[in-house]
Amino acid sequence: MFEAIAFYLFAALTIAMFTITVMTSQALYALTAMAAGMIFISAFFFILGADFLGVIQIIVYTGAVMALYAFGMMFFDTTRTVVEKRDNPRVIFILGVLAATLVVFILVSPIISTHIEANYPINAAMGNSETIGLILFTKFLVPFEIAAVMLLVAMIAGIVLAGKKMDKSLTLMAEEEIALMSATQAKPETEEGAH
Amino acid sequence: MEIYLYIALFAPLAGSLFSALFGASPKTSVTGIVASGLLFISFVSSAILLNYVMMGHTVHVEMMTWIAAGDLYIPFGFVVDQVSVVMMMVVSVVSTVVHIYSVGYMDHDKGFNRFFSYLSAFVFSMMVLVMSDNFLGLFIGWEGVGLCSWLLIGFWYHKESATWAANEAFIMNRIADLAMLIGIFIVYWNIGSLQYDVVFSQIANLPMPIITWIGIFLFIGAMGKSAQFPLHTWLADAMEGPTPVSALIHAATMVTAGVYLVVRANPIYSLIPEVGTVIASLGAFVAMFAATMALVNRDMKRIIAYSTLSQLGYMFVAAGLGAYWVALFHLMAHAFFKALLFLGAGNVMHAMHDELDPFKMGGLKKPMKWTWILMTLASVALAGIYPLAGFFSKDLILEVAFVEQHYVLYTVLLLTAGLTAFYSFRLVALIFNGDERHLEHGIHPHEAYNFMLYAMAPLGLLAVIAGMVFKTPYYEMVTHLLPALEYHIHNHTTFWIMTIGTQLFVIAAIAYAYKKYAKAVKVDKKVESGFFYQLLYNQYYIPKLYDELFSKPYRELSRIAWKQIDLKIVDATVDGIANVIYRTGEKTHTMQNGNLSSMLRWMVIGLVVLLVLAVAFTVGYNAVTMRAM
Amino acid sequence: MEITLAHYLVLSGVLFSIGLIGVMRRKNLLMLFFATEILLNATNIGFAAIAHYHGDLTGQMFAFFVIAIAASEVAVGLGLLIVWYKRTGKIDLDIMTSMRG
Amino acid sequence: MQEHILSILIFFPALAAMLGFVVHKDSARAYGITVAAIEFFLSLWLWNLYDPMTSGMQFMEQAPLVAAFGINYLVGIDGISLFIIILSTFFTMIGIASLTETRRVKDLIITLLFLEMTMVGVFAALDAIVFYVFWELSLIPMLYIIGAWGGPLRIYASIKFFLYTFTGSLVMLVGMLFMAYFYYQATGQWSFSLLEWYRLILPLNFQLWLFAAFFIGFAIKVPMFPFHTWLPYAHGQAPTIGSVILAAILLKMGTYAFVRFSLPLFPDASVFFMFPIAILAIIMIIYTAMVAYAQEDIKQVVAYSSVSHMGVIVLGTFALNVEGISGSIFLMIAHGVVSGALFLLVGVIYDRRHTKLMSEFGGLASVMPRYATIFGIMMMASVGLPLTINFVGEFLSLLGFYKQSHAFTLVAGTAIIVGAIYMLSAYKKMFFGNVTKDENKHLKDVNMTELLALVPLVVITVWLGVYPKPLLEPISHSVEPIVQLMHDKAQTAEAQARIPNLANPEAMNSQEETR
Repeated sequence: MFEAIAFYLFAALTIAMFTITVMTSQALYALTAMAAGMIFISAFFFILGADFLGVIQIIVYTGAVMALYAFGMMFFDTTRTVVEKRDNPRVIFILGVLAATLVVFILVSPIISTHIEANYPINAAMGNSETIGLILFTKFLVPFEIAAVMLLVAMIAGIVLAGKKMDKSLTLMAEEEIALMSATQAKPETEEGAH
Repeated sequence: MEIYLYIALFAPLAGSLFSALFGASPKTSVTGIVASGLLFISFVSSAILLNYVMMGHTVHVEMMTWIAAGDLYIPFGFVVDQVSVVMMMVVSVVSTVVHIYSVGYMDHDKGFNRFFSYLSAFVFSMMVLVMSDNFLGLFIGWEGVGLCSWLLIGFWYHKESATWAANEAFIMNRIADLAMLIGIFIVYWNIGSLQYDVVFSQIANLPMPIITWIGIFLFIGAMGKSAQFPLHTWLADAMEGPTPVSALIHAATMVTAGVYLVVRANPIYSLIPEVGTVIASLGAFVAMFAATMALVNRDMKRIIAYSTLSQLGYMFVAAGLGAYWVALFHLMAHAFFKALLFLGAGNVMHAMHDELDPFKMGGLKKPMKWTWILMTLASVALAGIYPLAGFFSKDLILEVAFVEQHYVLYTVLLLTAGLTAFYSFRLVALIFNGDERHLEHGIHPHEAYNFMLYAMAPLGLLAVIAGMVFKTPYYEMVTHLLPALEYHIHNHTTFWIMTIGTQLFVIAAIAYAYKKYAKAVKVDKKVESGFFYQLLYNQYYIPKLYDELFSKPYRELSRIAWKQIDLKIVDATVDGIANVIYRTGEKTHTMQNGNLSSMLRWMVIGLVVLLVLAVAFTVGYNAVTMRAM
Repeated sequence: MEITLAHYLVLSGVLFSIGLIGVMRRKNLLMLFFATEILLNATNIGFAAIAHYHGDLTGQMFAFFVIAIAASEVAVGLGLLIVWYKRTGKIDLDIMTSMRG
Repeated sequence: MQEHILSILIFFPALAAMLGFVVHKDSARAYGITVAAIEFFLSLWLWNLYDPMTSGMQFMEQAPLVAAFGINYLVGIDGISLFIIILSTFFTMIGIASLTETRRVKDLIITLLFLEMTMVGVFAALDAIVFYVFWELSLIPMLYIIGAWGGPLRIYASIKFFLYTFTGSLVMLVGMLFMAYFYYQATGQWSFSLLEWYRLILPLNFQLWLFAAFFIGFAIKVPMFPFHTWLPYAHGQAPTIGSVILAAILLKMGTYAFVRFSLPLFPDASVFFMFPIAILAIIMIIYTAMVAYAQEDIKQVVAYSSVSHMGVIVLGTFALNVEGISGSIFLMIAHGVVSGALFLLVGVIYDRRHTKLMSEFGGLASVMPRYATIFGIMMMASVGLPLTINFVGEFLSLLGFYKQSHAFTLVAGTAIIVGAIYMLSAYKKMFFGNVTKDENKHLKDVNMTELLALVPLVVITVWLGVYPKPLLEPISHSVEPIVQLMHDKAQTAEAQARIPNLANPEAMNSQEETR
């Protein structure tokens, strides 16, 4: 009973928040609503017994991602109303609803959901975080490491792209400038090669 | 004896190849002499073989394998037996004469060497045809003579009519050849061999319908080569070729190949008398049909060609009624006098500067005495007057029809005999008697070279004696192989009435022809514009009919097939598919407008489509498995 | 009133469709990013729910990696966004037409 | 060396083609002739080494390419492929020797040598993937030859040729992959080896689908009606050498593949589709003969006549007995020789007059007697006169099919009539009559170079027409096991009845009698 109340409450809240995120014309509202939506989602994780995931959800999304967005938004003029040219809003809604219906149909229909066997069963004796840790560092070690590397790469990419020395960034320079720069740098490099 | 067989067979080929070496160079009389000489050698070998066969032997050789695949085994095998030796003699005699004659006849022609090359090649093909010991070997010769006939009809290739006639002859023969091939296929798949001896010994074991089909298809093949109705039109048109060619190919040898085939396949045909009756009826019809066309024609060579057609009809009557030896006998006799007639016509043509209309000739008796004698002799023989060759062979066919109680056929043949006599002497009378009408055209006729006349002489002799002298030994020889059926009318009175009656009828026809045409030619306008005259003069409108019914529609259909179907339907479909793809690209490339927003929208549409498909397939799959369960 | 897997999945689907609408609707790149976050979160709910109801941790693992990917996506994407903004002064989707075919 | 003769045959021309790039432009021709002649004599040597009494594959070579998927470089020949290989090397040699092209001769020769490799490769390959690779590779040189040295519409023609045949091949590739997958399902191992595939007995419905997939690929190549329209364009635009190779060899790939793939792999489907294919073949024979009759361009006449003859070949192949299949293979060689020669002959007159319209000629027999003679011989061979090479094949093909259907054979037999019609009328238009055009009055007769190419063809045409045994015997020996294999694999009663059992002919006969 408690679970049901919690589910419906959070479901309503999440939907409301995300609708605001999608529909509002104020960037700040959207940001705030999304942050709230993320936290509400973490509630579902807690209900579903995925404590670790819930915590991660709050830390990563509400903490890191939202902070990142907030920083990002500082570059832009966020106070202004977001003006968007919209054509055929009906098409958008029809497509969205259709996609939702189909996804739901596929997921709900018993064909798929009944045939799943547990590869890594939840061990009641251990805590959720413990179990996850165990699996993550045994079965999913390689993906985990790859994900880590990917995050590192993303971090470096973020720094390079948005970093301080933007005037030297290759992505910002015209072709001629790059050519000029490489020409000037060519000399010292060859000298280095001579050593 | 085998060596003689090979000599008889390959001497003409050697002559042909020798002449071919000089094919493109200007006239060298050596080619004519060598080719004639080699043919004479072939003739001598044939005579030796004849002698050998008369003693009751046969020669059978297998030279080498030709086609062998799976169970099929076809060798180049040759057989000299009582039937083929007769044909060999006919072919070698007539062709030797024609070769020697041609040396004179083609004297001034640019294609002299080429001519001998073709002519000897023809003789070779004909030898293969008659000597082969299996059906496919016969077919080689069959097609070979067709090829040579094509080459020789179209010898003067700059003439449109000649090349047209050559193609017509070849294509029409091809129609019949298809039937013959089918006949050969049936034989092979039912008997497993194409060798005559195997086929003929096993043919009786086959079910009746199959034998009938074999008989029908082989006969259709024979019809093409022997120009039987309805495949007869090519023969008259084939007269476009040089006259010696007409004498050799379109009178004496090639056109009788059909008769030879029926005679050779007599074990098959004697099992199916119904088909035989059909053959005989068709033969009688053609005899009459061709004779009527000859009555009014104004082209010397065509008249003789129709006469040939008519006589071939006689032969088929005999063959169809089971009197194979009679058919073969008439074939032989006919070869001699008809070749003679043609060669005589060749002399006349030379004298008249290639004029063919006998109404523009006349009174040639004086300048061309020997030709006149020989042609009259040949005509008498053709008419069947005692004691010349025609009497013994042609009247025999009448007797056969009578004895076999086919009285309708008998009547038709009798009437035709009268017609034959009439048109033959109409021709002779027009050419040699009466006023010298050619003088109006400024032509001064002259007799042919002496050696040409000497060359014709043996034929003249044979036309006289072939019946009287050869009949008994011939009969004794061929009945080793062919059914020995004597045709005697047992009632002596009937026999004499018939014989004398026929003779009188024929003589009356000759007299009428002389009366009408010997003195002055009165052109009766009323008769000429009459329906029957026009019908006959236009060959029953059959060539026109064929043109309208087959040639033109075929040409038109071909054009439609190419312009409409091939280009506008088949190819256009392919191009259409390509265009649809291309246009789709043209149209949809606006989708790639680079606008990320619309791309996202397309992405969602794609997602929805995929989801729909997923759902549809799953539902469908479940439905199928449910039903299966 | 039992809450079943289907409930969660329906919720996930609804959220996903909201995200999809956002993806299609938004022209502002930053807002578009928000919408993609919604999409990812919607699936995460699905994963977690399935993991729960089948007693299998694989779903959670997936969700975990999805979060990792989402984070890196934001980092790189935002970086690019800033670069783009510096260049053009706008973050409107409609002006990004260099990929016109 | 003998063990690797097939690899040498395949890769020697390719190697020579590579080296050809460094050869000087002026000596390219001599180089090309030398290479092609060496290759030709190598192939003759192969014939010499070949044992005609053995029925299986000979000179097999195997080297793994992708071991995990069972893809091997596997080559070998039997009597069926041997002569087509010799024909390929022969025509490459003849083609290069008689080359009259003056533009970029070196490139053309290199392309031809490369083409030679692909041709030999196709006919020697016993692995489906190797076969497919060579099959597709052969398109590229041909595409170049048409596209670079062709007539005014060459780009359209070459692209049409390429896309058309390529589309068909892709369907075939799908069939091959599925076949391999099926083999994997059945045996647990991957294999693309034909000889392994032969052992597989497929269920009927699979056979039907796979047969159809392979059929599309082969039929476009043949080309069968209604997929034939690329051919007239290709021939119309291709230079002489291109047409010669296309008609003589490349078309044969399709019919060869029928014998190699379709028949032994899918015997039941072959019987099932026999009559539909026969109908297509008959349409090919008669319809294209009529189209040929309507043509105004002599080269198109010859092009359409190829399609018509290929119809007889297809018919013979689907006779499914030794006589028919041997006949169709022999006819492939015969048609290669004859149509190749005819295209060469058309090239001769094109070089002189730069037109192919028959209305531009007339009376050539008196101006060019030697040319007219050779043309006449080849025309008669094409018409199927006995004692020429075509007759043997045509006779056997029709004879074979007569066993399967009487009526169809009767209709198909009209090939000999309609063939005569278009060929004779074309010949009449070109060679007979008076010389009407002034340009034609002083045309030179065939010169030595051209004779060098044409006379051997004439000799072969007559020699193999009179004495086909040297070819027919090995072919027949190699066809027998295929027919036997088909009979053994046949599942449906109809297939068993229609495909003769060679191992036990007595049983067959008694069966027939009881029926």
